[in-house]
Amino acid sequence: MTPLLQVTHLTRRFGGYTALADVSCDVAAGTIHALIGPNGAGKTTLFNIVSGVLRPTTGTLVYEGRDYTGTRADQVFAMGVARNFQQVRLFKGLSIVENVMIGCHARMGGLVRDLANLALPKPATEIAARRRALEMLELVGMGSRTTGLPQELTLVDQRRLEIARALASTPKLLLLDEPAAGMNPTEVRELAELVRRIVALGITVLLVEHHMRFVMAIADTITVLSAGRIIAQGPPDVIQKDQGVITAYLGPAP
Amino acid sequence: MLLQQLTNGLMLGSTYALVAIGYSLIFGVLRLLHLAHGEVFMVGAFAGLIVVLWFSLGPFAAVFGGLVVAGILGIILELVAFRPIRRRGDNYLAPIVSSVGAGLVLQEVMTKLFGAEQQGFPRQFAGAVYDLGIISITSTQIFIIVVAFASMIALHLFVTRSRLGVAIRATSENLEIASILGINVDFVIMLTFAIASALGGIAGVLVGLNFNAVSPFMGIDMATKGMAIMLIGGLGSIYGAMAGGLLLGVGEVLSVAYLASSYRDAFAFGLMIIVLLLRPRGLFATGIGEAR
Amino acid sequence: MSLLAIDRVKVTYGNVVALAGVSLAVGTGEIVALIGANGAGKSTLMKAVMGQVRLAEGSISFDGVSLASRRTHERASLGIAYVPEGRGTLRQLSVRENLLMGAFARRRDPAIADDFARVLERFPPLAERLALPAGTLSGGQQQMLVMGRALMTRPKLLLLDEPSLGLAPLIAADIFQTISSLTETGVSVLLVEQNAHAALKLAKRAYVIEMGKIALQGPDLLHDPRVRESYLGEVALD
Amino acid sequence: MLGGYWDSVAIFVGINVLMGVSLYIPMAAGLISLGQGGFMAIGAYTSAVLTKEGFSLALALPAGAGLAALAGLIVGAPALRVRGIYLMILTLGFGEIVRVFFLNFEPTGGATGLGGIPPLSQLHWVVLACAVVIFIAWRLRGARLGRAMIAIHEDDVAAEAMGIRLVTVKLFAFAVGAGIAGVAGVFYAHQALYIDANQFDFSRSALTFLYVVLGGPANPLGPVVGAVLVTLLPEFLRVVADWRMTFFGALLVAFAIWRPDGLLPAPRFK
Repeated sequence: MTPLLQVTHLTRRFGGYTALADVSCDVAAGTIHALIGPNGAGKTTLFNIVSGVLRPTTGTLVYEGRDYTGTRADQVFAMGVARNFQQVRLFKGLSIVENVMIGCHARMGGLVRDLANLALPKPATEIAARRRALEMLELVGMGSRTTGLPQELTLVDQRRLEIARALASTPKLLLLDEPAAGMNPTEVRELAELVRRIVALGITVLLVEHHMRFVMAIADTITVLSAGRIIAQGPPDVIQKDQGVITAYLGPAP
Repeated sequence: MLLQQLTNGLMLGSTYALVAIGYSLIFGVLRLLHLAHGEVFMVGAFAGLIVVLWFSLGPFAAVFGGLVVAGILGIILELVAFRPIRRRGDNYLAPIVSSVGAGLVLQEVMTKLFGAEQQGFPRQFAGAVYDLGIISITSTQIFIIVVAFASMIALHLFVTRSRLGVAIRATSENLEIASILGINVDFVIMLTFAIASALGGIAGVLVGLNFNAVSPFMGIDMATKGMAIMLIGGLGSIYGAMAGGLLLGVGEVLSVAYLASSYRDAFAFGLMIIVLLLRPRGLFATGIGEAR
Repeated sequence: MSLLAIDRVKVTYGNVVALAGVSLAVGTGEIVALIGANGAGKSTLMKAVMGQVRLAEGSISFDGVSLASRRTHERASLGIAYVPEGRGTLRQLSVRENLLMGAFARRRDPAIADDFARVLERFPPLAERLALPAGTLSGGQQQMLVMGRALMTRPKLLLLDEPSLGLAPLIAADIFQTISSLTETGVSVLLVEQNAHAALKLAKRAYVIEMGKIALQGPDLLHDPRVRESYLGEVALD
Repeated sequence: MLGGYWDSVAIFVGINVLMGVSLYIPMAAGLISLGQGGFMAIGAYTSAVLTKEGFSLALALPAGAGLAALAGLIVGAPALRVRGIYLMILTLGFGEIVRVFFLNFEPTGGATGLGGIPPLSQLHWVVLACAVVIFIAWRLRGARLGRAMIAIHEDDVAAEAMGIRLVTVKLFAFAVGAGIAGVAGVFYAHQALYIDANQFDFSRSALTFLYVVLGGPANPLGPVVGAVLVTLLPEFLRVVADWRMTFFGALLVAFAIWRPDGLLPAPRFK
């Protein structure tokens, strides 16, 4: 079976600095694939490239067998690749539900439909989007927090809200950038359950995470990046024992 | 003929440069579009006029008067209209709103004090005409060029040789790093306002002398051109503002001579659009202030 | 008495708790390491010491003086030099101007010239590039520049945030060598590092921070299995 | 009816309300224009010329609005790649170019201006126009397009990553705003009966900016309240009338310091 996402020979330079050097990896459909590595390894850069926010210097991206290298972020999203952000990026001027509804936008028709809707008291697409948004909030465990503004939430709920916003678009591939950052052990456990529930819906998850217990517990495959290169790839138990990985994290052993 | 035009253009351009430098300096430290800077320029022009009319002093005293009054006005504006906003967090719209407000107040107060009519300097200020064969130039024009270029050289020396001048450039590039290094950024911002405004005041007097006309509304045109020059030169770049100002001055004079004269006031924006198409970050891109 | 005493400091960003009651001390002439995962609160703690974030609770004192009412530039003048993550070179300024700005708070101290010469001696690559804009330096040279600039303040305390980030191993080793030689001049160092082994080797004492709280502290964490666990999560989640 | 003087005051209030909304819409998407006066001028001159040629207002009004909106698209296209201060100065420059153009364009009177414009701005048409644009602004806030605009305003990188087409939404906001300013210009021409280029200078654009930020840029009714207040206050307060600009200037500074979000807060939407 062809992988859902294929990244081949990806390189990204910023000025003279090489953030990613010849990175190749495949993400199999229906799995949880984790991307780990020390600070500055290039994980977020890879995320930004896969989601179309950044362009690669060289290399190709293939999604569902189709080359989409250089496609704009909004079009990548429309293909079914949704994401959250490491530094939470919610829309402060919109309510909690409205933030999730943004995720439904791609499926609500275009400009002509919009203009027609201005004249209708309760447009059908609007009602459907709101219903979907509430369902997504329920899914991430925020069914009781649907009104108010996102900045009134705790960081943990803000992260959940971002996941709900991404899910609202019914993506096939969900990119999660450090979803567990700042969470306590109970919250991390709840997050792990949520990610499993998401995969059970048929969504493939690619995540970047520093919380190792979380990664080791839920990932099917782990790719380890260090200084822009892949240094190891495999299931969690193999990665945990890899001497190169340990060195990358802690520095050369004394 | 061309040489004459170039001389006139450099003279005009050097006054533009002085105003544009002010925008760049202030943009540098505060990432702020100071929409009242044109009014500071205008108040400086009036200060110069008063020194001449009320105290019967010469052009140097007029320039000095414009410099001092505008400099003090700049400090007052920073303390009243900008600093309180910074203290209350970062709403990026608020300081722009505040500067529009300050500009409206200054314009009307000056209108009430001195009338809406244009006023001129006394006749003897026109100066002697020197015919140098290829070009003819008045003593006033020489005065303007000398003062404007001397001001720019002084500024250059200040920001490269003096401790506080380098601190202004450091603050302009990164306010947080500057404060980490022990620089009192509030003081530096105030100093920057004083210098930017003083240069604007000098320009006001020089433009007043050049056109022999001072009015409460003279700041508007200069402000819009100054902002266009700042984009042409690159946001926050002092040398970009100098180069952009001279380029615009020469360009305007040549466009009047060889193209349609009546469109000269739109020339700045035409030039701005061309430069931005070719070099989106201006002639001397600094890389500061890309966001927002 | 500690040079830097951080006492039960709490910092919040809106509803987000970044530091939940952290206490930490750095003695005179001591190198202290602060290690922990991304987002654990290391950088926030340094910013709190510099007065760049507001304390919700707790207090920080330096050299016996409470820092509560001091603004960032005043703290720098007291003798705290901070090298933030991502270095903070002033790219438009020349190398010389960057170094001299380090001594800004010392006004016209005649010893500045000596310190300038000493910094160039310590970092020869800088001496060859004095007139160049700092933005043209390589990553390693920029790290030297900001270290040199920090030394120009004649600090009592040096706060270093991830000095080895993005550097080649040899250059990183060079930087660590410099840090350890600094203490001979009596400077104290608080070091945030991702390279835990190097940091723990350098420091006499260390703190491990997890989610805004100090999880571990002590003099000999280098061989402590718990450090490794907090990085690699060898204990399964459920 | 209110009688001649108050009729005319009401019409000018309505024109300013239109101007306020014309800037509110692009500003909701984070696009600050300091050149709304330029779009107003295009609407005013277009309609003035057409009606003087004998065309009816029913044709001149859409023509004025359409040309202004077209100008909005042309200015908006390069403006998509810039933001913040670049956009402000770019739009300010556009306003100046329009002013200088009409100042020198002899077919529309050049520096002497254009007189003898038929008095066609009846109060009920102005009120109707205001009602329509306020309705649009209000409905936008609760619709897909309006949400997309706010999302772009808050964080355009995240908005694009959430599938929002920045180009479409920004151009729409800019062009609709320009079209509304064009409508305001049409009514202005047929009320003032004489227009010249300097009536549409930077201070016109700055006043428009003032309506929005005083009223509240995050609320669809903010620009309406702002425009009404700024226009009517000098009519009722003698002191204000004499020192109009000083009063509003000081008010702006005070608002910037103590109430930077304007009079009306953002509406709470569920």
